[in-house]
Amino acid sequence: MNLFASESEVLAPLASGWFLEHAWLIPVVPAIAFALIILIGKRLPMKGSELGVLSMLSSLVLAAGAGYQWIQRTNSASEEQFVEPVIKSWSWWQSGGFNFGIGQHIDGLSVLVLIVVAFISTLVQIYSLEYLRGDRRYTHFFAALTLFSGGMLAMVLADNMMLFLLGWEIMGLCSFMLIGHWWEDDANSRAALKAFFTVRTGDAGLLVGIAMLYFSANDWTQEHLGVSGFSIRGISAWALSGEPNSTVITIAAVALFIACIGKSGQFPLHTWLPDAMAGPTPVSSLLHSSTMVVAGVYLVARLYPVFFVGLDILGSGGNLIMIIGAITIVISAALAFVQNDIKRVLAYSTVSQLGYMMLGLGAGAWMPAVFHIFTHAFFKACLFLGAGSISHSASHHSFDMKRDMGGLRKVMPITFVTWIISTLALCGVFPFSGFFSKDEIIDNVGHNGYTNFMIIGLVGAFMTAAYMTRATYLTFFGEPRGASAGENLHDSHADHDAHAAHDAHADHDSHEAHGPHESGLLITVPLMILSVLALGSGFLNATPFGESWERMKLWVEPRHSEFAPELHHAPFTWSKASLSLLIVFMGIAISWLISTRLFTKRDPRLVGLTQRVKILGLGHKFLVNKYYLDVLYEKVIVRSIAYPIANAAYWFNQNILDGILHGFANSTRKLSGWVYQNIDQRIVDGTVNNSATLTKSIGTATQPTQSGKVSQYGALLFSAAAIAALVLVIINT
Amino acid sequence: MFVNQFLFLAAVLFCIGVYGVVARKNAVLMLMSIELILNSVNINLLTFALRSGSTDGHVFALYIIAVAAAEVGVGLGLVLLVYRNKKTISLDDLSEMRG
Amino acid sequence: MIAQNIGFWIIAIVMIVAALRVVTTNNVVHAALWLVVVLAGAAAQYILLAAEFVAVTQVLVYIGAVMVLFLFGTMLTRARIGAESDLNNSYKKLGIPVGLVMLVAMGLALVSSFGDEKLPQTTTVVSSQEISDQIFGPYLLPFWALSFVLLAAVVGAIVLARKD
Amino acid sequence: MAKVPGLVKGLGVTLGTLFKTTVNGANTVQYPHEKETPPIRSRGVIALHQDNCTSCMLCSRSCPDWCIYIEAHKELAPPRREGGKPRQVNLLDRFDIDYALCMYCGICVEVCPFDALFWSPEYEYSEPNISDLLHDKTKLSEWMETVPEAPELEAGADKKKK
Amino acid sequence: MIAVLAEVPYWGQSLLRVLGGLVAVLLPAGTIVYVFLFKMMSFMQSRLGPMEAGPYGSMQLFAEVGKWLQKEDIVPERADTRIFKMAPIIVLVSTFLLVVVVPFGPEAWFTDFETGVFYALAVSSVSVLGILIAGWSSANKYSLLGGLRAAGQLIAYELPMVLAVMGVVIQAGTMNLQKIVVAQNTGLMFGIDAIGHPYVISQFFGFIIFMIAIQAELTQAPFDMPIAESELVSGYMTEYSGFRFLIFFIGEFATAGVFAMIASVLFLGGWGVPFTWFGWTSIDDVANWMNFVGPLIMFTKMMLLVFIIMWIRFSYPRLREDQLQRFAWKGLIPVALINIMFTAILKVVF
Repeated sequence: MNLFASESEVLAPLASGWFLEHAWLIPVVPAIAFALIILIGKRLPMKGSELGVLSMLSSLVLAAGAGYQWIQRTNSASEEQFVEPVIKSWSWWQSGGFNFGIGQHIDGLSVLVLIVVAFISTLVQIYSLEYLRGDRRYTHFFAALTLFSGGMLAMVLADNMMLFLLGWEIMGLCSFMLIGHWWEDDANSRAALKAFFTVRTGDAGLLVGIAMLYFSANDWTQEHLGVSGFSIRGISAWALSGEPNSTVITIAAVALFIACIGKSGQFPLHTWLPDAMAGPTPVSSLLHSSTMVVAGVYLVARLYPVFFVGLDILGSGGNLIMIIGAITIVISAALAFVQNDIKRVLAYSTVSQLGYMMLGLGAGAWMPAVFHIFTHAFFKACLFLGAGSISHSASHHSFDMKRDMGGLRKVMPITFVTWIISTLALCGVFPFSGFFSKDEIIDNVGHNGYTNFMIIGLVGAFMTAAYMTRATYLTFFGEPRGASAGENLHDSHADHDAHAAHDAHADHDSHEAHGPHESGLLITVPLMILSVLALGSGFLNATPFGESWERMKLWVEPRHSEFAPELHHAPFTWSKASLSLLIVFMGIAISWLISTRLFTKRDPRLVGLTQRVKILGLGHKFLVNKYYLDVLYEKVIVRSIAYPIANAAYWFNQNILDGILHGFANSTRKLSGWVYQNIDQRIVDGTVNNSATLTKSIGTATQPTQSGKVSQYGALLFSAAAIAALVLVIINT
Repeated sequence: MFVNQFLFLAAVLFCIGVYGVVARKNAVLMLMSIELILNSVNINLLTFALRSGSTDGHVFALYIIAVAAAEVGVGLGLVLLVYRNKKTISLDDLSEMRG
Repeated sequence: MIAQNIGFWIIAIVMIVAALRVVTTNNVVHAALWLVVVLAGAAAQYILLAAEFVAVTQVLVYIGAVMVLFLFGTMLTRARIGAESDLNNSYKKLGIPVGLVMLVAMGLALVSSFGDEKLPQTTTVVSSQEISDQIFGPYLLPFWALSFVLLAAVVGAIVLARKD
Repeated sequence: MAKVPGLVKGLGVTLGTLFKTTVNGANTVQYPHEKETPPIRSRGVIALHQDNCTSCMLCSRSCPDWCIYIEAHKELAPPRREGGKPRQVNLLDRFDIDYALCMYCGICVEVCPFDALFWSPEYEYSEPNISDLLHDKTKLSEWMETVPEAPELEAGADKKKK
Repeated sequence: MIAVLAEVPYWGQSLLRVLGGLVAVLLPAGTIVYVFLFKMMSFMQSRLGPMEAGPYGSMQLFAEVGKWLQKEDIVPERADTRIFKMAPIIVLVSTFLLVVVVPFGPEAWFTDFETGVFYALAVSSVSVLGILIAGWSSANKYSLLGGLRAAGQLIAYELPMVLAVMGVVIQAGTMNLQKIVVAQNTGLMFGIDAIGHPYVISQFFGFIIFMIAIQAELTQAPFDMPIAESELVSGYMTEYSGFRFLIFFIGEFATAGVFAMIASVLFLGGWGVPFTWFGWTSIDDVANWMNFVGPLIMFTKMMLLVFIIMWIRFSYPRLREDQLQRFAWKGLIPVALINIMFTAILKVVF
């Protein structure tokens, strides 16, 4: 701050306001609500859910106020001026020279994510009121959901890496609790454990990265900014100062990025995310699609200078973030084709979209990537909640598209319309929001000179359009199947996942009487709100319509300064946009044709194709087995570590130790036989007897030391210590 | 006052405590001997704190007192449990670990 | 300083006698009461060492809580009135040489290290504020750890002592 | 917390009594200075009506504490009718009640077939010396004076003669 | 100490201190016994109490003391004689140690202890030891049970007491009792300085907890399970007679007085009146006559608090042992912790 004292005196003071200054209240409200729900939730008329919803609503209001005032703040700044974030910091605790602060860091990015998180959390909580009604751990569910929001908001607001880490870990914990919400089912607790462990693997990177940044940046930040090396602002300035050793910052950036890989489900640690769909659908919608998983992306965007310098973004050739992002886009999109579970399709789609964000960040397209966080949150939450709505009201708690869905567009018109809007947004069809963000990413990647990655992005767009069309077709078109057709096969419940077994089930048995139907208002209203946003939120940064429409860029993107690297934006050209639109429409059309033929008309050329053509079959199998990554992790890595060591130890035990013993015994026996035969009997006897007596007497002599009496052991210990001490003293004097 | 007079006092208490640990077979008495040892340590800490003019020794002495309280709580819980199961708290009778 | 020295020696002798009685007496409750004397003497020594806060803590925690716990423990395990015979080990004589050797070793070390060094003369006691600044400053982490130790001890003691 | 109003009410009762006592005086009586008359039929002390006693020993035998001591001898009394045989009567030598033992159960009074024992409400007969609590027949006869006239009985009931 | 006394030689000061301590302990104790135990309790039971010895029985206490002193000092045959004789003295010593830190005026106090409250809590816990060994050494199972119950109760209620004091310490920012008095009499209450800032208002829950805790520490009804006569005869005091019983008896009321003094220091402003009444701004301005008026003010406040303690004692029936423990661990301690939390938060915020 002191660095720019002279400049800021010249410039007009930036507007601030109560909401910005007190933004730290935003996470505090849910945290208090969490404590209250845990303490008294069960005694409240609505089992504590009202506290959760209320706290989220007030957080939303606070966040919206902060957003409004932030916009005012940016408007009050001059054109090229760096808009200072609103930073407040208090000393939390200190130990041995370390000062751990607690505080807020509000800038465009955090305000954006705050609003998204608070908004989606509010809607999801309202949605959960209906979706989890009657659940056994209803109160705990809302407690965990509220704590999750508190953690995420705290992380977003964090002014230093320790607080960031705290929020990050709270989210991890809540994710674990919520995935395993119906832990009675073994699969769910396994999924929860898997998610936890996989993410923890990445978290090691976060710890390493934070520690490295602290130790290398602390001196500089203390000297120049007067803040500790945990401060996000300090680290950013340090990274851009040209001061840091390039190796250190590269390693730190890679370490941090490993954490992002874990949290945001990037290749190769993406395997937990689809499994995490075992949690209740609102959880999937909130945590595993729109908010928590973007934490990794947020970390990259937050500490962008570190990655920018450390990984040489905008330099020649690709960098780690881009490569990982690109791989993730393609492989997860491919996986989405072979899933029958609608939530898993959406999960892989999430992974793929997170890959887009990473790709954008890696290619220097900061603004489009952040904007994609914003738009993606709305349409992906809408899709997930739509899937939940289907399972809740139509498919009898099943998520299997092939068996229990189909033809639902007639019975669930609202869900259908919102789903279609969100799908189009996801595919990036003009003028839905996804177009404005995703296309921008692809465009900017190309503009910044990464043509190969742009092509991968386009391929990804094609695949996205295709698998979403497949999923939509299977769900809403064609003939109703299974539960959607009104079949209530109780024996099939056992095959379903835990959703069939959860407690709400009993309340919904009434549905069996009247088959699939539209969901209630508590479910459809959030859907409608989200779909409106999925449709319209893109216009906040609608590059095609010229500079004046790029409001988001004005508000959110940090202008080039000591705290933010200089970035360029690709000029929008309709030719490129129409190319990508064309690709998207091709994807939709091809997929629609194939889906119609395969699923409805049962075209003999397509049905069973994978069985007939060997190469396709292999590919299908490869995809169905998720590239054998789980096998790699569980069977190969774990076993290769565990088994060989165990086997080696066993072998060593069996062959070498036993061999020595046996050999020793054998040779002794032979020797004694030889001795017996060859030496005079009396001498032999004497020897044997003497040795036995000797052994026995040694045993008898040493036996008292093993008395099992504590005080005797103490006596031995102390006398040994005393003698040793005496010897030491005598030697030294 | 000499430094050594306090340190000697602590040393004497320590040795008496050691004797108690060795000589006593009643579990409660053994715990008491351990308390003697802990107190001699505290005297040392405070002496050195005064000698060096810092307050670190005081903090450690307080921590030792707190840990001793925890130790006695758990220790006596164990003694009660042993008494309930064996009807004795003589440590010599608790020699299942005898070799 | 003379008064303090006299005080020191009186208290020290009382402490040593009491400590010897702790390890030699034939009655558990008497041992506990002698231990109280030692602990109170230690508290007095702390005051001589300008550690008022620690001394008061010693009285509060040791005499007020730990010793009461000890007495509780002995009384719940049927402490008898009068002498008991089997409080000592059969090899208790072993303790005497052990203790003496340690004392000699420590004494030699102390004499050679500190000789006749004197403690600085102080008139002010260490204020509790200084100690609290230390505890809630550099030693915060141990303090937290300690709080967990205490919590664990509470839970552990309850678990151990419960009948079911 | 639901118990708090009751707790406050309890405090109110004691405080109210405190003020009431201060204003109205106590319900108790300052004994040596003022005395309350005990109700008739109070069990204060047992009185002996010697003339009625036949030394039949019923009271002594029924006493749970064995605190009644009776000694008597036989004498010849003049005949009731002229020229008759002289009667044989029992004359009391000793009739003692040990009030250090007596538990005031009143069985002796109930069991006496000749109405020789009476309850007197007199209660102030404590002694500095325990042996003085053994009341002999003179003392017991003196108590007879303090026995109040029994209230009027119902019509047709047997009247106890004094 | 008061300036005049500075001239007195050290031994004279010590003697005066001892005398002062005796007065400060025994005078309130005697007053409490007469006013509350003899008179107030009788009046609450609609009777007059002792009336014979002296006018309105005012000499009754002396008669009782005389009676106890001439009674035989019986030691049970199988008791642990030395410990049996020592136990009541430990209890009384703890009371005398307690009064040492109580300030009675701007300069009228025995020692200036920086950690005064802490010290008071520490030495008050010593009496547990006396009670416990009294119970044990009597060689009587009722005594032992009473002693164990008393020790359990005293430990259980010492925690809420310490925690309740913590709130005051946080608010005053010192553990020195004199400074706590000054802080209360110089502080402002909502910006009004008419009544100073007695912590009974801002620490109301702390005050309630402290009063309940000392009620239990003194084993007064409804917390008199340790000496429950219907099951334990008289608890740890059963075997005591003569002047040792007198020590227990006086000790109980002396401790009540001293605890009430500490409570009035902590919560009612101690010896002081709000300094603004006389235009004082700090402890240095306080007029010298407060050294003599102060003890009287203190005595008044103490009697008020003892009145509350005794009033509750005479009104409520006894709690059962398990109710008593549950009340401490599940009721008072959590509330005290919450009180500390709120006090700390408010202290930081304001």
